[in-house]
Amino acid sequence: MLKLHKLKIIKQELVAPGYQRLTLAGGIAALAGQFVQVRVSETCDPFLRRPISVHHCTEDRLVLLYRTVGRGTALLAAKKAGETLDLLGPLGSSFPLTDRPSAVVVAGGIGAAPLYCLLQALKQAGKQVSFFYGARNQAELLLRDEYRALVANYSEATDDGSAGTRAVVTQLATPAFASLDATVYACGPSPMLREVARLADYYGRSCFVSLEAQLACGVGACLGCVVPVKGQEQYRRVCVDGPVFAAGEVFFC
Amino acid sequence: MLKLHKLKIIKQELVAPGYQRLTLAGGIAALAGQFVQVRVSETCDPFLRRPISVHHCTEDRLVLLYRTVGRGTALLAAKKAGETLDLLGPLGSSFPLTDRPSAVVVAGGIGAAPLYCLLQALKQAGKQVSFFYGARNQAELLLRDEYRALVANYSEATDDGSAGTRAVVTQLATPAFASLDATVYACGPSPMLREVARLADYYGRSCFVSLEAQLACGVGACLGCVVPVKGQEQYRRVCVDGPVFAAGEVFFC
Amino acid sequence: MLSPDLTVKIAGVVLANPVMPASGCFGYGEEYAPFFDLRRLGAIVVKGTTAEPCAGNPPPRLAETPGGMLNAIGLQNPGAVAAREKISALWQSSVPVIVNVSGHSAAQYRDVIELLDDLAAVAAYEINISCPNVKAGGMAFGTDPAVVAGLVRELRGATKKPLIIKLSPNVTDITAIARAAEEGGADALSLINTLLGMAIDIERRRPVLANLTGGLSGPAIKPVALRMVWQVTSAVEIPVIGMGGISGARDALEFLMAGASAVAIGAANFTNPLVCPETVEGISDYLAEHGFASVKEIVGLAKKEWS
Amino acid sequence: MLSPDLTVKIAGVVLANPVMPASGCFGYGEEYAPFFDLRRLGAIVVKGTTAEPCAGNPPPRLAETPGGMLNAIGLQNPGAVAAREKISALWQSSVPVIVNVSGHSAAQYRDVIELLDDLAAVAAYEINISCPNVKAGGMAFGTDPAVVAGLVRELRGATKKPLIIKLSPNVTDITAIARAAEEGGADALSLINTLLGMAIDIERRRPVLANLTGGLSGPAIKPVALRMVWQVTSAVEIPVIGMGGISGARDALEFLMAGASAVAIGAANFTNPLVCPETVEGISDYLAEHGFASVKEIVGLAKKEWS
Ligand SMILES: Cc1cc2nc3c(=O)[nH]c(=O)nc-3n(C[C@H](O)[C@H](O)[C@H](O)COP(=O)(O)OP(=O)(O)OC[C@H]3O[C@@H](n4cnc5c(N)ncnc54)[C@H](O)[C@@H]3O)c2cc1C
Ligand SMILES: Cc1cc2nc3c(=O)[nH]c(=O)nc-3n(C[C@H](O)[C@H](O)[C@H](O)COP(=O)(O)OP(=O)(O)OC[C@H]3O[C@@H](n4cnc5c(N)ncnc54)[C@H](O)[C@@H]3O)c2cc1C
Ligand SMILES: Cc1cc2nc3c(=O)[nH]c(=O)nc-3n(C[C@H](O)[C@H](O)[C@H](O)COP(=O)(O)O)c2cc1C
Ligand SMILES: Cc1cc2nc3c(=O)[nH]c(=O)nc-3n(C[C@H](O)[C@H](O)[C@H](O)COP(=O)(O)O)c2cc1C
Ligand code: FES
Ligand code: FES
Repeated sequence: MLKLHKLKIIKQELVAPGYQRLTLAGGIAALAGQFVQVRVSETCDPFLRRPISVHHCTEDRLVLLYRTVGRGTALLAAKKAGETLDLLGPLGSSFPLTDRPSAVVVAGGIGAAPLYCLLQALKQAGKQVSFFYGARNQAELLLRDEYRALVANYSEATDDGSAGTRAVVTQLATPAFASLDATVYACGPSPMLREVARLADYYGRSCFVSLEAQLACGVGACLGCVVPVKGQEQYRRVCVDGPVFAAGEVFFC
Repeated sequence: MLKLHKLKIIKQELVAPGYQRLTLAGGIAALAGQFVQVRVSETCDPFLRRPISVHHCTEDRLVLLYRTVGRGTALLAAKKAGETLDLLGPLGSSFPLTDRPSAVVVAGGIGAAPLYCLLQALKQAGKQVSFFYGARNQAELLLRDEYRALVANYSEATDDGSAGTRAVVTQLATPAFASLDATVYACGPSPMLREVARLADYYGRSCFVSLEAQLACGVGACLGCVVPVKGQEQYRRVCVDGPVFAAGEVFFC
Repeated sequence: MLSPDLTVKIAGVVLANPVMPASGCFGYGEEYAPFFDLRRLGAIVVKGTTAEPCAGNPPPRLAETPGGMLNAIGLQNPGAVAAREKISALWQSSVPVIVNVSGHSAAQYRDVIELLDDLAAVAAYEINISCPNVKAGGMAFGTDPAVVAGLVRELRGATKKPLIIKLSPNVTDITAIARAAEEGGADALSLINTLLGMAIDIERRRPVLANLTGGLSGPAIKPVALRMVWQVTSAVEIPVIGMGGISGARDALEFLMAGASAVAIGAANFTNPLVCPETVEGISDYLAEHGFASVKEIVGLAKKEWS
Repeated sequence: MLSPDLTVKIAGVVLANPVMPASGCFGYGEEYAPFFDLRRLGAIVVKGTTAEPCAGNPPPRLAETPGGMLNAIGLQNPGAVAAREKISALWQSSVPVIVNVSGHSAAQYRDVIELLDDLAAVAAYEINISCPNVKAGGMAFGTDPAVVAGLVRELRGATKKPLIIKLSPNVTDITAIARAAEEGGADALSLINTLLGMAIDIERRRPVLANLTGGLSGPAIKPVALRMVWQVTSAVEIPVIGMGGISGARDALEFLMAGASAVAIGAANFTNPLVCPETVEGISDYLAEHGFASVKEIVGLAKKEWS
C-alpha cells in the first residue's frame, strides 16, 4: 500500500570522481533527513538494501547523492537512465525546524547529501543559515555552487587546503556556534558529529545530528541498527527513531 | 597462462524471442563441439560459471548462441556491447571428422548452437551434409538462412507444424540414417539424443552426440558433471571427456 | 478453475495459508502493516518475548554476508507485560498470532506463558530453545535431547495452548532433538533457527559484531535448512514449520515438498517487504498450474516420489 | 619496501605462502596447471584418495545454491596405487603435496597411508574424517570425540609424516572434536569440510542430487567456517588450516586474523581459476600496505585485539 516504489531513473551523473547524483522520476514526499532503502541487486548478493538519504525531492523528482564505497553503491552507480529502481521510503526521522531565527549547518564529506534538503527547508522558513562544508579536498566538495546558492553564509574547509580553509570543519564553525542564536544541524563522520555535539552543548545550542549504522530492514522490525540513547533503558533504532537524533541523546559520554 | 579470456562484447543480438547471439572480439581457436565457461556475475549469486558452446569462431571473433532460460543466461543477455566478458575456453572434446563421405546432422532446439561450427567444418572438409533442424515452432528455428547456406540438404521439423514438417526431428531424419553412408552428429534434448543413438546403432552408423550436465569447474577438477560410460568402471566427465561422446558409449541401456 | 485450497492446520490451529513471517523479522507486525494487508498472512510470529524487558546486545548487531546476514540482536524486547498490548493490537487483524517465547531458564519460559496465557489473541507459542545470541544458556536448551524433552514437558503443564518448539540447527543430529521435543509433548516444530557464524573486519582487525558471534540467516542457509526439514519430517509425526533462506514461492515449495506443513520467512522481508504475500500467491499459482486442489497434496511430495 | 615474509609452518612443513587449494577442488593439480604456475601455491591438497578405486555417487552430483553449491561426488578417485603416479608427477612442481585420505574404516585409512608412505612427494596427510557424502560411516568418524581420538592415535602409529585432521562442521561442538584429534596426536587441523545440505527440484518434485544430500560449500558458508576456526584455534595448540567460502584475499585475511595459520580455497576455484595465486598476492599487498613484515604477525590478530 505504502512506501514501496519502483521509480524510473532519469539521470545518473558522476558529479566528482567516486560520487554520483541519481535523479528518479516520481516524488515520495520526503522530509529533510529522511532516507530510502534501495535495492541494488536482483540477486541475493549483496543481500541487503542500501540506505541513501534523500538529497532533494520535489513533487515529481527524487534525487540521491552518494559515494561509491563498495559493491552495493558500485552496482547502484552502474544503473543507467531508463532502468527502474526499487526503493522503500521515505523512512526515518527528519531534521526539525525550531523557533530560532538562524541555523548553523555542518557537513562532513558525503554527509552533505541530506543537508541539501534541509538547507532548502531552512531557506523556505526564512532562517538565516550559515553552512560549513568540510571535505578531504576540493574535488570532494560536491555541487558547491548549488549549496552556496541556498545559504547566506557559506564556508569551506578541506584537509589539504585545496579549497577554503585548511582546517577541520568544526574548527571553522566554532565562532558561529558561539555568536549565533542558532539551531545546529550536522551530518558527517562520527568523530565530526561528536565534536559538533560537544560544541553545541558547550554553547548551549540545540543540535540535531544524522547518524549512520548498518541497517537490515530499515523499517524498525529487526532491531539491528540500534544505538544507546541517554536515559533510555532500551536501545533506539537508527532507521525509525533516527537517523536524525538530538545530539545530546546520542553523544552523551 | 592459458584459457582464461576477457573478451570485449561487440554485439548482443536478440535473434528470436528468448534467444541471443553474442559476438565477442578475439578468437580462441575452438573446435566444433567445444564450449566456454562464462562468468555471468561479479557477485557470488549466481555462483557458478555457465557453459555455452562455441557457435562460431574465427581468428578474431567468438560467437555464442544461447537461450535465456534462467538467471544466469538473463544476466548474460543483459550485458551490452562494449562490456567485457570473462570466459574460460575452449573446453571439452570436439566432434571428430571421419572418413565417411557424408554426414547427417540432427539439431533439436538450441542444440543447434554448436552444430553451426560443425557444419562449417564439414563443408570445409567437402562432406555431403544433410541437416535436420527441429524446434517447437518456427520462431525457435534460429538463423535458418545461415544454417541452410552451409548444407546440401536442409530440412525442418516443428512440433506445431508452423515451419517444415510437423514431426519430431528424428522421425524426419530416419530415411537419411537408412540411406546414406554417413557419420551422424547430434545435439539437443536428451530424449532426442537417445533416439538418434538408437537409430544410428540400428543402421550401423557411427554417431557422436553432445551432452549437457550441470557443471561446476568445467575443467575436469571437481568430478561433478559425470555420466556413466559403457564398459568403464569410472564415471566420465562431461566437461573434459565430453561434451561430445560416441553415442554408443553414453546411451547403452 | 477453482482456486486451490491453501489452508493448513498446525498444532490444531487452522491457517488460511501456509506462509508466515519468522520471529524477529517482523516485529509485532506494525512495521510491515503499511506495506500490505496483514490478513494475507497465514499467521504472524512475533519477536522473541521474554518475561522481563530485555535490552539485547550492544551494537554493532548486524553484518551482511554472501547471500545472507548475521544478527546478534540478543532478544531485545519490551517484556511480556508490554508485549500483551502489541499482541492484542495485532490480533485485530484476525490472523492467528504465534508468540515466540524466549528465556534463560525453564522458569523464565514458564513466566512468559503465564503472563500471556489469558490472551485470546495468542493462538500458539513458539518456544525458542535455539537462540544463538543469548549467552546465558539459550543454546544449551537446544542441543541436549533430555533437556529439551524436560523443558517441553514442563511447559506442557503450563498451558493448554499449542506448543511449537523451535529447533537449533547447530547440532550433530537434529532428529534426536526433534524426537525429544515430540516426546515431551510438542504439538509442532519450527526449524531452523540461525546457524552460528561470525565475520571479521580486516581493516579494524576485529570481529564485526560486538557479540563476537551471530546468527546466520538468508538464502545462504537454505540448503542446510531444507535438509533438516527433510530429516525431521521423516523422524517425527507432528507437523513442521520450515524456514531458513526462503525468499519466494519457489523456495517455499521446496520446503513443502520436503515435508514442511507450513513455512516462515525471515530475513527476506528486509529485502522485499512483500515477500510473504507474494509467496502465498506464488504457491497458489503453482498449485493451480500443476493441477493440485490443495496445498496439503504437496506436503512431503518429494519424499513420496523418492523411493 | 621489502616484500613481506609469507612463509608459514604447518605440522612441520614449511610452506612458501599460506594458500592452498582445498581437497576435491583441484584434482591432482593437472587441470589447473594450464592456468598458472603451480609453484605459486603454498601447498597442493589433492582429491580424497581411498585404498581401492572408488566410483563415487551416481549423477546428478551438483546443485547450485545461493552463494554456493552442493556436491555429492562420493569420493570418486582412482585409488591409492594409481594416485601414486599423479602425486609424483605433481611433486615435480616442488610444492609440498598434502594427500587427502578417505576411508570407511580405520583399516582403510591405514591402507592408504601404507600404500603412499614411501613417496617422498607426500609432505603430509590430511585425514578426511568428515566427508558427508559417504554413507558407510565417513561422517561417524567426524562426530564422536572418542572415535576421532582413537582413529588419530592409530594412524599416528602408521606413519612418521605429519597428520592433519580435517573436521566436519556438522557437529554441536567442534572444539570437542578438535581437542580429541589433538590428544590423539594430530599435528594440525583442517576446517571446515562442507555443511550437509540438499535441494529439491520443484518441477520434477524430487531431490536434485541422486545422493539426496550433498555438501554445501562456497561463500555462503564462510561465516560458519570463520566462527569454527575462531573457536577451534582458541581450544587447541596445534595449527589450523582454515577454509570454507574463501574467494579472495579479503576472506583469507579474515581466516588468518581469526587464528588460522594457513587457508585453503575450494569451490572458488571453479568461478575463478586464478583465485589461489591472486589470494597470495592480495595477502602480500595487505601486509605491505599495513606494515606487517610477516604473515605470521596477523595470525589470530583479531583475537588479540578482542579483549
Ligand atoms: C540513514 C543512512 C543514510 C545514508 N545516506 C547516504 C547518502 O545519502 N549518500 C551516501 O553516499 N551514503 C549514504 N549512507 C551510507 C551508505 O548507506 C553506505 O555507504 C552504503 O550502504 C555502502 O554500501 P556498499 O555496498 O557500497 O559498501 P559495502 O561494500 O557494504 O561497504 C564498503 C565499505 O563501506 C563501509 N560501510 C558500509 N556501510 C556503511 C555505513 N552505513 N556507514 C559507514 N560505513 C559503511 C564498510 O564498512 C566498508 O568498509 C547512508 C547510510 C545510512 C544509514
Ligand atoms: C557443454 C554445454 C554447452 C552448452 N551450450 C549451450 C549453448 O550453446 N546455448 C545455450 O543456450 N545453452 C547451452 N548450454 C546450456 C546452458 O549452460 C544452460 O542453459 C545455462 O547454464 C542455464 O543457466 P541459467 O542460470 O540461465 O539457468 P538456471 O537458473 O541455472 O536454470 C534454469 C532452468 O534451466 C535448467 N538448466 C540449467 N542448466 C541446465 C543444463 N545444463 N541443461 C539443461 N537444463 C538446465 C534448470 O534446471 C532450470 O530449470 C550448454 C550446456 C553445457 C553443459
Ligand atoms: C534479525 C533477526 C532476529 C531474529 N530474532 C529471532 C527471535 O527473536 N526468536 C527466534 O526464534 N528466532 C529469531 N530469528 C530467527 C528467524 O526467526 C529464522 O529462524 C531464521 O532467521 C532463519 O530464517 P531466514 O533465513 O528466512 O531468516 C531472528 C532472525 C533475524 C534475522
Ligand atoms: C566438488 C568438491 C569436492 C570435494 N571433495 C573433497 C574431498 O575429496 N575430501 C575432502 O576432505 N574435502 C572435499 N571437499 C571439501 C573441500 O575441500 C572444502 O573443505 C569445502 O568445500 C569448503 O571450502 P570451500 O567453501 O572453499 O569450497 C570437496 C568440496 C567440493 C566442492
Ligand atoms: S534496520 Fe531493522 S530496525 Fe533498523
Ligand atoms: S564440471 Fe568439474 S569435472 Fe566437469
